[in-house]
Parts: sequence; C-alpha cells; structure tokens
Amino acid sequence: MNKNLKEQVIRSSGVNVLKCMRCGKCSATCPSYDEMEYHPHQFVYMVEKGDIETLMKSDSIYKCLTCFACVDRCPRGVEPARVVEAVRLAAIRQQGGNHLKPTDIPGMLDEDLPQQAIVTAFRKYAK
Amino acid sequence: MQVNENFEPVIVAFCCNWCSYAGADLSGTNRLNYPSNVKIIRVPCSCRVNPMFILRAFQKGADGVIICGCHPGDCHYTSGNYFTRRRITLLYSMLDFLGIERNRTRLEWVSAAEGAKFAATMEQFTADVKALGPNRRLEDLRCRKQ
Amino acid sequence: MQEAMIKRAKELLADGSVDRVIGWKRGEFAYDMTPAVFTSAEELDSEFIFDDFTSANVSKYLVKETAKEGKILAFLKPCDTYSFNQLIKEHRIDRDKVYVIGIPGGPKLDIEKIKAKGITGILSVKNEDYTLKIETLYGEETMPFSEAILDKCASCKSKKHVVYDELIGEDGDVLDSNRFDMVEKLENMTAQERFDFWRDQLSKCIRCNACRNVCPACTCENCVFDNPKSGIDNKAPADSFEENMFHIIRAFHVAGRCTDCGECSRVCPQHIPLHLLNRKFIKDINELYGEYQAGADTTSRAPLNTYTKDDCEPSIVHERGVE
Amino acid sequence: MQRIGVFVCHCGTNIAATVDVKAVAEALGHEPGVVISQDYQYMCSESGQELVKNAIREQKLTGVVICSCSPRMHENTFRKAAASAGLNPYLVEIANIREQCSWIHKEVANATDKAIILGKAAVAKVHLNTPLNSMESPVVKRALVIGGGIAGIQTALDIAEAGFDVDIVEKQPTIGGKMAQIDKTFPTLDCAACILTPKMVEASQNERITIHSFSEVEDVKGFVGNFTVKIRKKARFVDETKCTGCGLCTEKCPMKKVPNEFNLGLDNRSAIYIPFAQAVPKVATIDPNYCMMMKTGKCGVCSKVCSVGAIDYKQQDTIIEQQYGAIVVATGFNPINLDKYDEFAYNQCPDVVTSLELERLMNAAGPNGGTLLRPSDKSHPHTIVFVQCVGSRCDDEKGKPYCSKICCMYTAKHAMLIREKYPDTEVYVFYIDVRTPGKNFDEFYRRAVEQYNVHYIKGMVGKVTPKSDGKIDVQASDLLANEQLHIDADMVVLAAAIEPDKTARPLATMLTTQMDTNDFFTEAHPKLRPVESATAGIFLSGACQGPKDIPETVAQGSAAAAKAIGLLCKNSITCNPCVAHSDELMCNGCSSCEKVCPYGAITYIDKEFRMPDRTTKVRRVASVNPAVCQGCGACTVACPSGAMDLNGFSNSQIMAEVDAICK
Repeated sequence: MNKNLKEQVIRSSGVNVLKCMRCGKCSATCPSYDEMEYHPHQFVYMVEKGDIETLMKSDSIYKCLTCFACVDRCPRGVEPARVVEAVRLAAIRQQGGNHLKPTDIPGMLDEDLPQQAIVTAFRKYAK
Repeated sequence: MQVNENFEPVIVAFCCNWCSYAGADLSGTNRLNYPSNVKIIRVPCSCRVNPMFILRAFQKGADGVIICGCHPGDCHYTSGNYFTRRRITLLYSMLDFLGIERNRTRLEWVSAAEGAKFAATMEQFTADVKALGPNRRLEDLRCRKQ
Repeated sequence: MQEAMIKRAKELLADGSVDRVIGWKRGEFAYDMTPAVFTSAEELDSEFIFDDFTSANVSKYLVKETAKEGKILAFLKPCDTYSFNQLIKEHRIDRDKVYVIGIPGGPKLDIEKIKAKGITGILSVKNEDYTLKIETLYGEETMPFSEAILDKCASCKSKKHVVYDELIGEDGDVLDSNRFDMVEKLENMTAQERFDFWRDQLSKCIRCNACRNVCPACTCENCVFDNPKSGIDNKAPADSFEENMFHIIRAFHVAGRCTDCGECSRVCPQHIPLHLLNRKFIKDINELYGEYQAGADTTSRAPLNTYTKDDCEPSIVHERGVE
Repeated sequence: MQRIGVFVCHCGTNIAATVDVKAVAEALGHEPGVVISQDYQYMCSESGQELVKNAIREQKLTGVVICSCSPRMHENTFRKAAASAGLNPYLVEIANIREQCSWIHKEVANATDKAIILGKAAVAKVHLNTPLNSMESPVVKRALVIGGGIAGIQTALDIAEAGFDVDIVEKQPTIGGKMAQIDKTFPTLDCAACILTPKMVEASQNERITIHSFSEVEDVKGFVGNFTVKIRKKARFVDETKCTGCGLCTEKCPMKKVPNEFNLGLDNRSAIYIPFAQAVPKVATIDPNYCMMMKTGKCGVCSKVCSVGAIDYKQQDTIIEQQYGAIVVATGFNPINLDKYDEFAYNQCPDVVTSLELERLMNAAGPNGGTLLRPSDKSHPHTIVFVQCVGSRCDDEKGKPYCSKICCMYTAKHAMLIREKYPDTEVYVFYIDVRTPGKNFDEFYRRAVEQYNVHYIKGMVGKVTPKSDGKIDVQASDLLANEQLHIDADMVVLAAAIEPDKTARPLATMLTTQMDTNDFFTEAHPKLRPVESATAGIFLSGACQGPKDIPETVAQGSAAAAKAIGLLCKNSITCNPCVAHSDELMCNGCSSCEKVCPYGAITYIDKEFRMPDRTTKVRRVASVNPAVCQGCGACTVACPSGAMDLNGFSNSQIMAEVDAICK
C-alpha cells in the first residue's frame, strides 16, 4: 500500500472515503458500469484500503464519464466521481515529469483557446 | 516584560457543580498535580457567574480568573452554559477593549470525566498568568498586598 | 414645526384624548432645553419649545409618567422611538397610556462645540440657512451649522420612527452610519494603547451618575450602585478600579438593551466618550450573533437572553483585533 | 453574633499526609466568628459526626464548616448530622481539602496554605448562610398521556391499573395510532388489529381513563406534580355523547370522494366518516373541507338520517383545562415525505409505494379487501422489489442520519407474507445491512430467505423508472456478484425512514423538555433514565424518544407508566431549597429573567406597593415558583437590578468567597 499516493488522492479529491457505508448506490446507476473493471464503489473502497496503484493501472479511470450520477445519488455525500478523477490525475501526473511548464504557456495562447482549458491542462499535466 | 520567577499569582476558578467541579475532583482522585495557586469556587452552573464576581476577584487581588462549565449541550440545566458563553464572550471582549490582558481571563468546558483536562488547563492558565505578572491594570490599590 | 406641535397638542388636550404633554422647555440658558410636562394650553403656548437644542430623549420620563393616572402625549424623535420601544419590551412603559407623535430628528446642536470656538456670553442661537447667528453679550458671532452638531447626531443610525400613533413631518429611513469607526480604531490599537486611552478618559470620571440617570436603559427601581447589598455600591470614584468597574458594569447591564441613543456621552460633564463602551457591545453583538438593533421592535429576544448552539467561544477575543 | 464551628478531617492520611491539619484548625480558629476549631481522624465516621453534633449542641453553633473531602461525597452526611443536632442543614459548608488540595499538591507547606485559604472561604461563606427549608409541593393524582397510539394506550392502561386517573389526548378522531394501520406484526405474524383493538376497547371502558380524541394540547403551565394543561377539543360537528357509531350517516353521505387518510389516500371515504370499523371512540366526524352542507349550506342528509340527532353543524372547538401531576409524551412517528427522492419515482408511479401503504394494500380491511393488487391497474404483481434504507442512514442533506430500526424486520415480514400468499411472485430485497437484533428476529429473517426463498441482494437501488408497458425498471447494484442489475418489476416498495411526529417540536417547547437534532425527545440519561425527560414530571413513551418496534414501545410505555405511578403515589414532593428568589422591591418586571429560565419557573404578578407618601403603586414583579426552579442561577445574571438572587449561592456569599481567596 502506498501511503503517500493514498494521501495525495484523498487530498486532491477532498473526499472523506470513511463516510462510505458500502451501499453501492453509486454503482447502481453508473452508465459506464459495464465498461469498468473497477466500479465507483470499488474506487472508494480501494482508496480507503490504499490500493491505488491497481486503480491507476486499470482502464477504468478513463471510462468514467464524470456524469456525477454517483455524486448525486450517494446518500452519505461521499462523491465517488471525485475519487475517480483524483486517481486519474495521479496517473496522469506519474506519466513522467511535467508535461507543462509555466514558461510554455505564453506560446500556447491563441485567441480560440479558452483560458479555462489552459488552467485545466496545467492542473493535469504539472506536478 | 520581565518575568518575576518568584511571582505566585492568585487564580480564582469558578466551577459548575455538575461537570467541572466533578472534573476537578477527578483530577484529585487521579492524583494529577496542578499549581496550588488555583482556588476553586463552586457554583451550581457556569451561568451563575456574574461579571461582578470576576471584577470583584481582580479588585481584591486575583491575577487571573477562569470559568469552567459543562460542555455546550451537556449543561445539567440544559441551556445555562449557552448563556454563559454569550455573556462571558462579551465581557472578555470588553475587558480586552479596555486594554486588560487577554490571558488573565479564560473560559474552558470541562466535563466530569475530564480530570486530566482540568489539571492541564489549570497548569497552562497558571503559566500564562505568571508570564503576565501581577494584575496592575484592573486592581484596586486599596486592596494591594504588600 | 414648533407651532404645528403646539397646535396638535392643544387639540388633543382639548378633546380629552390626553391629560398631559411631554416635550421641552427652556432652562436657565437659551441653549439649555430640558424635558418638561405640560398640562394646559396656556403652558404650552408660553413654554413649549422645539428647536435645535431639544436633543434630550424624553422616553425615559415616560416610565414615571405612565405609572400615573391618565394619558400623556409624547413627542418622540426617531432615536427616541427606539428607546421607547425598548422600554415597552421591558414592560417599563404602559403603551396604552401614551399617545406618540413622531417628529423629525436632528441634527441637533452641541453648545460645547460653539463654546469651544471661544464664543461666550451666549444669549441666543439662530440657524439661518445652515449658518448659526449667535447673539452674545459681546455682539453677534457666526459659525457654520455643520461644525456645531452633536456627535450623536453626526453618526445618526436612523431617521425612521419605529413606533408612533401619528407623524408630524416626514418619516425617514434607517441610515448607513459610520458609528463604529472609533470603536474599530480602538480595536486596532495595542492593548497598552487602549489601556492608556481608557485610563485617560475614565480617570476624568467624577461619578456624578449623569450617564446613568439619563440613560433610558437604566430604569432600575434600585440601581446596583445604590444598593448596599449588591456588594459593588460605592458613591465615589475612589480609585482607578472603581472608575473602570462602574463603567464596565453599567455597559454590561445595558448590553443588548442599549439603543445607542448617545445620551450618556451628551450629558457627561467630563466629556468621556462613554457611548464607545456601549457601541463596542453593539458591534460585538452584531458581528458575533447577527445584526441586532435594540428597540427596533418589541418582541425579538435580546441577544443576551438567547443563544444558538453554535455560538462562538470566548476565545474568539484572541482571534480578533490586536493584543 | 455568629458562632461557627470548624472541623478539619485527617481522612486517615489522605489529607493529613500533605496538609498539616493541626495548623489548619489552628489558623481557622482565629477567623472571626469561629468559636471552636478541631481536627479528627475521620470526620465522616459515626464518632466524627458525633463530635460535630455535640459541638453544635454544646457551643450553640450557628454555622459549621467541615474541611474534608469533596462536598459531592459527604455534604449530605454532614447536613443530616447537623439537622439531627438541631441546626438547619443549610448552615453547613464544606471546604474541599482532599480532592482539590491534599491529593493534588505534594509540598506540605503549599497544601497547608491552600487548605487554610479554602477553609477561610468556607467560613466567610457560612457567615452569610441562611437557614433554608425544603418546600413540599402537593401532587395532583392525575396523569396526562399525549398521544393515543399503542405507547400511549399501554401507558394509560398501566397508570389506570395502579388506581390513578388518566387522560389520553389524541389528535386523530380515534386512538390506535400507527399500529391500527399495520396488517401483521413481526416476528409472530399475528394480526395487529387482533391484539390492538382489545386494548383500545379496554382503554375506552376503563373508568379511570378519559379519552380526548380529535384534541390537541394547546398550553402547558406549571411543574412536576402540578401541571395545568389546556386541551383543545376540535369541533367534529357530531355530538360525541349522542352518536352511537351506527354508520348510517357515512353510508348516506353523498360526498364520497374524500381521500381516506386511514388507508393513506389509497381509496376514498365520505365527508362524514368513522376512520375504521374498530375506531375508539366509535363516533362519526364531519370533514368541513368536503361536507357540502358546511361548504354550500345545501345537503344536510346526515342530519336527517341520524336517529339520535347527533349532528351539529355549528359545533365549536372547546377548551378543557385540567390539572395533572405527571405528563407522558407518546407522540409517536411518521414515515418521512419522499418527495425529494425522485430517483425512486414515488411521485410519478402509483405502483411505487411505501411500506406503510403496502400494509394497507395487504390488509383485509384495506382498499382491496386484502388481495394484493397494483394500485395502477389492479392487476396481480409478479415481481416485487423492496428497497431498504430510503432516507435512513444518510448525511444531513439527503435524509435522516439514523437507522430507522424497524424496516429490516417489517420488510422481511412483507416479503414472507407475499411469498406465502402468492408463491408465483418473485420478491427481491435490496439491503445495505440486514439489522435484526432481537428475540427471534434473525431467525425470522433467515426464514424469509431459506424457507420462502426471498432474494436478498446486497446493494442499493439507484434508479426506478416506470416504463410504457406498465412495468417498472429497477436499476441496482449487486455488490457481492459485482454486477449491475436491471429488474423488471411490477411493484416497488420503499422502506421510508421514520421521523418524530411534527407536533412534537412545539410540544417540547410547551413542556420545556429537550429534543435532539432529529426532534426525538432527549431522555434524562441515555442509559440510566431512559423513560424520563430532563424536566421533572415529564416522561417519554414510545417512538417519540427514538425509533422502536412494537414490543419495545410497549415495554417503554409500561416503564414510563411505572415512573409516573411512582410520582403519583406521593402526596407531595420535596423541593430543593437552593432556588432563586426575587426581591420585589428591586424588581423592574423587565422579563429578562423569564427569558433565560429553562424551566418556566418565573411568572409575573402585578403587586401593590405602599409608597413612603402613603399612596399605593402597582408594579409588575417577578415571582419564582420554588417547586419548579432547579437553582441554576441563569436569572440572577440576566437581572440588571440584582433583584434576583439564589439561595445557597447568593451574590454576597460568592463574593465573600472571592474576597477570602484573594485576600
């Protein structure tokens, strides 16, 4: 179990995985359920166990549509989608170094690119 | 400010009968040491503490006053400590406004089970008051000890 | 305005709606207007005055007046209506025995500010287009009206009458006032500076009790400072502790009840800014427990007589302002 | 002139090891008013107490200070000793020199100094002590039970059995509560009506029980042993004393399209109605919102057919005022409103029902005469899905944070009953946990699985979608199989969380009792006093205190009755004399003290005062009821004039202690 990774995921998601009461309602309506190796409730449980590397290696992190149905349905406000996103982020960040440096940004600016996209990209591709 | 090592402050603690006084008893039962500067006055509820009592203590030579009551929500009289909290917050804020040192006054919630907390609180409070030195800003010169 | 008030008062006296009228009459000097009770049209005609110096709050007098037989007509300025309401709430005034006519408020004049200009021997003060024409024993002087207004009027909180049976003139609105500026300034000083400030001020106290006696919130049957059994009675400001204690206890006793009418500072012969103590409590209450204006209504709970389960702890004092 | 005796206890070596007790006795002997100062090995022992008693008699003491252990230990011992020697017990003060001195300080010099100061404070205080006498307050031998469900009925029957008069106030036209709506009970599967209705009849026939149906508590004043309660008897437009409950009016009433509350709106009733056949009292009630006579002035059929002339369209609400010694709250529960759980389609689809609605659908007296049919098309359902924990165990935004406790068991019951009666019906139960603690409870649930083959699936239903073919798509997760399911259901049954009745909150305010954040009444102690509220004389029965099943409710109802009987047995109760009192001469009548009193012990009276000039003046002044006041002292600080003071902890006493400590 990688404690640092667990901490990172919990902190970047802002989710308290201990609130989960394992009802599975998040997975009950997940539209990507059949595509996913690990389902929303498993993400929450595995993050709690600290088994994050398995999740990072799985394709499941790219199958989540971020539709937030699980967030909406969860009776205890756990927000599984945020956990999935945090694991996805951890995976992206581990794919070697900074893909983006602050100095790269001016060169990327063009009129059509929304500012938000740059910020999002920076958040995703920089450690 | 120069700290006088020999200065032994007089500290008055108002404790509610149901929680904090019992908590103080418990720290005794557990033989938890705290400074003998602290003298406890038993009141039925922290809401019995009139601001007049606090000023009176400073007048007569106390260097610090601490009020202890049941934790909010646990008051034996259900709501007493909620009133205490408002009154004492405003009073302490006023004393602060008049330039009286903040660390001379304190309010702490101590339950009947928190003997250790009581002792630690008194230890800390005594140290804080000791660091401030004798109460000069709110003393009555006629009552000053030689 | 004065004519309209006298006319209406006479009507109400004549038709038996009221038995007495409380307003103002001249004291020893032209600028010395004092609350007075009138019982006849003749008295009203000869003595009733309403001018730039009728700043006294008559609400408190109604405690005694409504204990008597009969009904009284009271002319209340906006700030006075707050005190009136607060006294209703505390069951100190019998509302049924008062007929309230709301009248316009200030700004009223502060004679001390005129005297401070070195003007003495004042015989009369007239406001002509916001310039004061001051007739003195030594000739006429002038000064701008704006430089002579009372501090309490300069930081007026409301021009709205919160209670009345009828109005003479227009009703106003609650104002955005800057009344907490000085409190804030003090809060941002160091503890030592604050201590020095208040020692400078409170050491002037001669314990004349004027602040207490004028205060509409101080209507106790027997004040703790006059009661030998209270353990804090003391007639003289024997030392610094007594000076501090008197004012702390007084401010605490009116906390949540003080309407900020400013009478305490107006009447203080030593010019101690006593209202700052009350305003400190008002500011704290507003910030910690939500906006509350004493006297704005007659039903809401006073902030010290209520609580919420998630009120702040007294340690908040350590987090605010400067030590 | 005060004559005070000081008695310093060694407590073996508990005190004497770190406090020089002789020096303490010596020092305190010099305090003003002290005429005797002694030390002794064990002051609380028989001979130690004798020492104190003898000194009181011989020295004619007016006050006693015991320097010993905490007053929480032996204050009562020494008070009793003083009383037996003829000294008022409240003239005894304890200086705590053990728990708060000898046990915490190690140096003898320090500890001795502190013990002397604590002793001096006690001497200073005892100088100002006044003799106090405990008041006796009489007990009215009548109890009020608020709520006429099974909890209230049980409580009332038990109290009546003990020989006391009881009134039941029930807001519905009949007593019976939720249990009357239930079909069968777990784990025995006996019919609820068969065991409840005899109790209802028993209550109505017991001459010590008065039932105020269709009534609500409007106002409560007073205190333990002597409550004054105003009860509003709502107009039912039928004279209760005349109506025989023949039901002819309900048959003839032309307005028959009124949603039937008793069947939860699943069928209709007439505008004049008797809730159900076994209602108690069996009296008709006119619903003025639907009655054509009351709305348009045209009709009057019921009045015409009533052979006893019981109909009275002009009837008004009446107020009954009655004294009670004890009050039992039994206001019960309701299922929560499911509007905000739109994923379960409760509002869209008539075939999605709550468990309580299912009880009615299956009940022989229900809308379908006991045959389970889909509400939408009255067809026989072949697949039924039960969803557990709907609104229970949620965070605060989504629902109730607690477990509703009864749902696991009643769902197992429903599942079993359906499988028993309709073996061709498949039953699925989606659960998060199955919670079945209780006698024969888990066995019952296992029977549902093993004997009746109910499909229990661990997982939650995420979405319920009514389809055009009349079926209902239930989408859920099966956590153990790790798959997502779609079930084509005919009916969905939701185990809605239960919550306290909405009338409980205003009632708690009237009774000055406490509630938790979920509006359940708070018991005086969660373990040791589970059926008493913190307010003396108010007891708790049934689900108003927390979710409960029927046996627990009945047990608690009886326990509350026992507590109430214990109170009603007494002719009077002794009150704590350390209560607040107001100096009328100083009181402003400003109402500050009343606002902070948690017990409603303060009232205001107009009192006439003789003035120095021989006139009289009437002023409003506070008056404390010593039987209600518990002596917290909140009022003493709220009082600006200092008129309010507390016996035993007066302003002057506390200030004397402060002075002695600071000197």
